[in-house]
Amino acid sequence: MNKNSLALTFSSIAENVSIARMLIASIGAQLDLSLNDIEELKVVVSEAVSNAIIHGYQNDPDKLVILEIEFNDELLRIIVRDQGCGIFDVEQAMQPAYSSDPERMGLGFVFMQSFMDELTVDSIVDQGTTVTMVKDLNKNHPSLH
Amino acid sequence: MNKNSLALTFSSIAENVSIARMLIASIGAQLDLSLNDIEELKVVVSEAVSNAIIHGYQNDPDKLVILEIEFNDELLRIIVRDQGCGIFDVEQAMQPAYSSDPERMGLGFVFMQSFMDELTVDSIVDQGTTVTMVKDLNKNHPSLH
Amino acid sequence: MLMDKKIERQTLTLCLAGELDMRTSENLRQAIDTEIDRRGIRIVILDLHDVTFVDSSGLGVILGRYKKLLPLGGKILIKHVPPHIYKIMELSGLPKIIPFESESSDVGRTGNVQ
Amino acid sequence: MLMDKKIERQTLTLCLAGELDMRTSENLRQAIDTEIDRRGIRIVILDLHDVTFVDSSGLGVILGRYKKLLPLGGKILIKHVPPHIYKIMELSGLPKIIPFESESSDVGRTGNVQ
Ligand SMILES: Nc1ncnc2c1ncn2[C@@H]1O[C@H](COP(=O)(O)OP(=O)(O)O)[C@@H](O)[C@H]1O
Ligand SMILES: Nc1ncnc2c1ncn2[C@@H]1O[C@H](COP(=O)(O)OP(=O)(O)O)[C@@H](O)[C@H]1O
Repeated sequence: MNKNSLALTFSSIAENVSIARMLIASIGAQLDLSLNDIEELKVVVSEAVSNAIIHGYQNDPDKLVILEIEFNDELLRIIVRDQGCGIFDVEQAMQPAYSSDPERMGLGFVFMQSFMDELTVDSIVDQGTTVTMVKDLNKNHPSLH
Repeated sequence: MNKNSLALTFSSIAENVSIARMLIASIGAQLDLSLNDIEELKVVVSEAVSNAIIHGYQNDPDKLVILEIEFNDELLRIIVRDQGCGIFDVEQAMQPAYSSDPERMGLGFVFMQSFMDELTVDSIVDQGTTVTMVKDLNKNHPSLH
Repeated sequence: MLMDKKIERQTLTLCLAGELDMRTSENLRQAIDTEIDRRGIRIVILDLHDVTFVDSSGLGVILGRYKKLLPLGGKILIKHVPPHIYKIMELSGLPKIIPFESESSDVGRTGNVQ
Repeated sequence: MLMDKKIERQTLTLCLAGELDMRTSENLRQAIDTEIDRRGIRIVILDLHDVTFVDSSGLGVILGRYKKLLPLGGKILIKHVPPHIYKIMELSGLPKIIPFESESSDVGRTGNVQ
């Protein structure tokens, strides 16, 4: 059995985005995922964590972001939590190309949706946002089961 | 200013020791430490985390180990916590070559002491153990300050 | 993110190396904008050969530079994109807007000294 | 941890690759003990050329095999230790007990095919 759970809590600073990516990459490698899958996992973690720092906390370095990773033989679940400003209209926020910041592309949720099998965004204004993403691990390796 | 804090909470399983090492290695790289320093940090994290899993939790995979890493320009602090069996006689446990397990070398605390500038072990029987290690970051680069 | 910079008349060539994310793309944005604003650069060539990661923050800075150059009569060009980076870029639609020269189609590269 | 195994009469040569920690050293212990117990191996040669990390769990397994082989009239030998791994081993005192051939003093290696 292949069951594990890890949670990384870290200061809301840009330097930690690469640490978060490296954590998911190591776990992906341990799960024997393809390089392509690992690359995609790095992107989704990068997007969700960047959003927490940039949008949730407006780059306030004294806040904390939580990245939870849990998996078993069947699935990999990635949860990114912040206790920041929250999202007023989640449906609008998830629209491709929508961004509240004119300098940004509004592609974060597009990447998360494309690369993961499930994406759920729970958010309460002024209380924070929780992004839950699930990847089905059996999909590409039916022969192993 | 270079201030950051991260905490990784993870299942008490052997696979996670390498994840913990990789976390400290990435942070060491970000701090621009020498390869030799990073190597030593990987060893001390490996020792303290292995002790939590092997001794503290007797390899019970349902328990959680916490690795806290915080730093500023002056120092790097690494804390490893378990809520396991605790150590009855800390002084004896820290003696070089002492091990309660005949298959082991009793060198974990020796490495921690050798590679770090400060080592503190707090332990309460049946409640757990906290190992705190500090590395002075100014030591080798006085010219930078 | 390391940058290797070359300026020739109105053309800026940047060879990037490392990860292009929210942290490093901000440096990239500043580096390019300074050259556009102060030195009158109008053509920006980004060589991504040694880029190991890109996310929407990185893509946003590239698109942003395209938008900045457009009204100035300038343009941006992307070169030597590693395949796994290109896949991410493709999903973003960027290659439909900005001229790309992807790694695989790049037969002339071996002769370049970088 | 990958292991490449070669057996010649009573000698087992293991080329190890990767990290030697509490997880992987347990596999190493079992692999060596099986050969000693079932095949009557008496000389164990560990080639650490491609080992990237070692901690006290790994050193403990090596010392444990030394102790196991001693009463059987066998021995263990360590070859091609990368410098940064050797430093850790030195602190443990292992090189005083077990014959080592460190990477730097190893002039004949280039000719080996592994
Ligand atoms: N953690 C968060 N906290 C607050 N707002 C968020 C968060 N994540 C996303 N958003 C909102 O959703 C919008 C769309 O997000 P996204 O698709 O990642 O694009 P981008 O980051 O480029 O704006 C953001 O512009 C922001 O308004
Ligand atoms: N987290 C812990 N929980 C309980 N006991 C511990 C813990 N860490 C260390 N010990 C005790 O201290 C002893 C010495 O530890 P160490 O120097 O790391 O050597 P080793 O791990 O080889 O036994 C251990 O054998 C164990 O009895």
